[in-house]
Amino acid sequence: MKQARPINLNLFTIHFPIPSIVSILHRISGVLLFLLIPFMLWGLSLSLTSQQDFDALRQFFAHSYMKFIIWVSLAAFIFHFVAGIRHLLMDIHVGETLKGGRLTAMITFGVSFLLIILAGIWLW
Amino acid sequence: MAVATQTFDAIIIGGGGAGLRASYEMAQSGLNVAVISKVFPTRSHTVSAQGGINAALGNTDGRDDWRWHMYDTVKGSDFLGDQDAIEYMCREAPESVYELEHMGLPFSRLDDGKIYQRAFGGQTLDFGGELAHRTCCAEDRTGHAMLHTLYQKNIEAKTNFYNEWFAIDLVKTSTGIAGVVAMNIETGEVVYLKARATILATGGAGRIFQATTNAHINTGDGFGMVLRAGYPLQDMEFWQFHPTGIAGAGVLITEGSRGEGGYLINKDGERYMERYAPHMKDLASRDVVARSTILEIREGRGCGPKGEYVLLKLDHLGEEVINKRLPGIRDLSITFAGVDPLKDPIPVVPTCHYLMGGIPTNIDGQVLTIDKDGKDQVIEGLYAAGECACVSVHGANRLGANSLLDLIVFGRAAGKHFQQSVKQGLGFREATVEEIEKAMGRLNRWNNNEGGESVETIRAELQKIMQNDFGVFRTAEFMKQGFDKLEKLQERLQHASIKDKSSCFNTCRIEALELDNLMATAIATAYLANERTESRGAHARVDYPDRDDKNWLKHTLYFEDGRIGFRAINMKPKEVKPIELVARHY
Amino acid sequence: MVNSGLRDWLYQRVSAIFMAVYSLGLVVYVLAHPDLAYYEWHHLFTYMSMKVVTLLFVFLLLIHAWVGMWTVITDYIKPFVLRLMINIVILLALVGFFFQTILILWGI
Amino acid sequence: MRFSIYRYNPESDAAPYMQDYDLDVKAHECHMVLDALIAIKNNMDDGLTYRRSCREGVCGSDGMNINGKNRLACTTHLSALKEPIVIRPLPGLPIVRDLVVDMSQFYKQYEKIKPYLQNTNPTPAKERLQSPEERSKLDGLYECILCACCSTSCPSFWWNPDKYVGPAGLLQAYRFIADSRDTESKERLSELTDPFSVFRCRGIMNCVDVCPKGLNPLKAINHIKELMLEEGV
Repeated sequence: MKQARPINLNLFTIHFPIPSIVSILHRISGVLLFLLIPFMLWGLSLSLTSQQDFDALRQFFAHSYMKFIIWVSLAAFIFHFVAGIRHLLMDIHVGETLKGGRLTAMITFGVSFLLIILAGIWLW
Repeated sequence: MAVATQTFDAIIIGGGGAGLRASYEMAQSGLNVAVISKVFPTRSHTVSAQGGINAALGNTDGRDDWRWHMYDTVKGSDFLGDQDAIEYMCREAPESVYELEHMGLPFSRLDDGKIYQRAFGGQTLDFGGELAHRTCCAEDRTGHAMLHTLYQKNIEAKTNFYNEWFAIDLVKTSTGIAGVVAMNIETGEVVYLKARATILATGGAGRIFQATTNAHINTGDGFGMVLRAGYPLQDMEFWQFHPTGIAGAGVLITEGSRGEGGYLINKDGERYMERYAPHMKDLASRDVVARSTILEIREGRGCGPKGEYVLLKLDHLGEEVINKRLPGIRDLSITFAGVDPLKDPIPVVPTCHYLMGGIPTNIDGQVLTIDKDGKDQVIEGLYAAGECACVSVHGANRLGANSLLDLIVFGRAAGKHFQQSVKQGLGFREATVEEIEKAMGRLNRWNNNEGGESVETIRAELQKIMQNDFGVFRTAEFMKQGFDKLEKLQERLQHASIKDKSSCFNTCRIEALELDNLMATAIATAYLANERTESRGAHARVDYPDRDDKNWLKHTLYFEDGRIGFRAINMKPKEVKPIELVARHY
Repeated sequence: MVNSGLRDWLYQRVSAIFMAVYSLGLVVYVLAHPDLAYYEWHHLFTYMSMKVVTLLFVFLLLIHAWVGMWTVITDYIKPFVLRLMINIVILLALVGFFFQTILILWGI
Repeated sequence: MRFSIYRYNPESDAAPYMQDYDLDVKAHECHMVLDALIAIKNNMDDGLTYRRSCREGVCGSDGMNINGKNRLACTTHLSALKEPIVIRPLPGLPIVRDLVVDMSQFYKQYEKIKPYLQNTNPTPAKERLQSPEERSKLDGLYECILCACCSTSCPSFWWNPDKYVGPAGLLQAYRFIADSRDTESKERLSELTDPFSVFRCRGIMNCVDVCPKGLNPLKAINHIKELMLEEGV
């Protein structure tokens, strides 16, 4: 009569504090960046091949929907970058306490948000 | 019906301090031992002990002597303690504490690296001289630190653990105890655990009272088992009320808080213990402080809107002492009283805390009964240690921080004695099918009863009777009433039933089985409290206010069939001169 | 496939620091050249030092990505064969990226 | 007050479900969540199953997920919670019945780190000396009550309960590494260098957020990593 025991792991019923949200976004942005590697290499290749290819690339990037995609990619990069710095700081015992961790998590969000907006302004 | 059998050299019932100290002693020497515990071992009530463990190390004072410790303990016991046992405990204390230190217990330290020792109630130098600092501690979490350390060492020693197993009853043969019938709470499976010896380490039974510092699990399971096996309990009238349980919550505030310099005040802000115990003041022994506090409240000097409690003042100790020595009670106070002791005093009230009596044993932990002529008789294959045992080292009143010591010293002693016995050929006893089935009797009753009153109804009533009629101050009139009510309740219990009869983790059934044990403990208490017509230690009778050494310098015994017996007090320590009877003043 | 958590952890950090510095440098360069022309951009990559540093960047990126992806995959993909296949694909892709980078940089 | 409680009895239920109870908490003098659970069991539904022992926050029996956060029922004030109070078992561990989870995986990880003092030097006649400074390194570590609130709030433990030691186990690992009386620190460290035992910690601090004793496993884990680096580099 031994049936498999259920497990309570409905993520929607569990409260996640800010530092854990930073962490999961760090992970998601990381995977996204991995998936972008081929495009990055493609762009790099094209930009260095010839004047024509370089211009074609510029043209291509000038489309507004492409700008949006680039902006999202930049956002992923920025967030991954800032949250990564938070990680490195934590390794040297900065922001290890509950209060400290929450604070650095909020700073991470704040700084990333600002930089992502700036990146948008720069793009457009 | 055949019951599955599993065999071990020894079965320890209870995974608290005494049980784990005993199992460690045995497992370390290569014996095949099993601890069965109704909770995961670190959930046992030892975990709640705060203040510390006494041992005459002399680390803080620079001098101490186990004989002084012995003197304090005998006096604290109001001379009901057995002096040979107290001598043994106090003499073994330093080594037992050093052993714990070697096992890894994180004791608080002095600047020279030795174990820190604090002052505690009733502890003196030079046979009643100045206050002694004898209590070794790990901040105010000594029991927690001790229990975890012991559990950890048992992991290392590869003790077998039957966690969340409930002992139903001892299996009794014509020649002694052959083991125990126990139930796996998770599956409801019942197994006969057979052993050369069974060691009871089931702790106290504070849950017979409404207001208690005890955990929900302290239901006197060992007492019920021993009584049902036809053996006696001893000195069950002696229940200690701790002076400082948080009012309303029952949560303990350690005596260590007074050892560090805290004191009690009434509604006028008066430090009233100066009146009751001019020498030791707030560090008089617990029965004295508890009684004085009840008197203050009764005479209208209690605090709060209803004048129901007194206040424990700690703020003058300063942030450093409180955070360094008493961080745990600060947390408890904030959580359960809504008071930060750094700023405000804590509302406290005397609360049932500890049973001095229990299963009579000798110094080796072997359980005793008396024969027809009243002579001590060892029960083969049965040991007891810890709060459930009555060696008796606490007599009529236990000194603070002697409880953890009792666990360690006698858990170890039982383990050592058992090892010796195995070497000398202690064998297994063969139980018949009937004998095993007898031990399952009450489980069958609960499984079959239908339509009776609920466990909660009877338990609540039991606790109310004990609280009202067998509290700090007792009189024949109230106790008689209480006793009659208890007898009727006991009859009703036979017909009580549980609705939930499932097998998987049925806590309802466990609470029912525990209720049998609570009832047995309460009845034993009621019998013996009625019997003893004197006031001694924690047993304070309004109608017999004085100690009566002529008639009552003896242990009382209670058997399940209502028989009462007596045992002489041991006044013959082996190495030192007996401590003479004196009136107790602090 | 990976047996020292300490080494991975260290690689992750060291690569992160290098990549952070490199990308910051690149960002500063791009910001400093608002209308970046092909010849400037192309010229930048003709320096051997730039080629080496960029190749190193990509190499560390691949290590960083490998450790990260391996962690993610082992967290969420429980069937062994599937996990092994995905890991092999990722590893092959990363190695491929590395050689592609060499071709790009030394093709200039 | 309304309570919504996770129910599952393998003998009668095909799947877990949530059951609502309306309890008059004033009439039953309930202050803490545990008081309410006891009142429900005693007066409304004797089949409701949970663990409890000390009811003062030191035994660690009654860890459960209350309004989305892991905490001890006995030290969680009802007054601090939003209604309805949703009570679920600790996440990520198999459910035995109702709020009772099978903790064996959690205990296994604890045992894995050899949670006992090891000292190969001859045993002295008295105590091993330890200065107050050395002793203070154990503060914030030895107080753990093994309630599992931390480990069962940790996604890394959810995904790898068999390989990742988890915050509770690692806190204890460091408790012995940091003890001046333990002679096996190097051994202990070298047994943890695989990619899972310690390094699954992503520093998300859910453990610190939920610990009912206010302990900080993350800090301990970072210390372990640092010591490994010192040993290994």
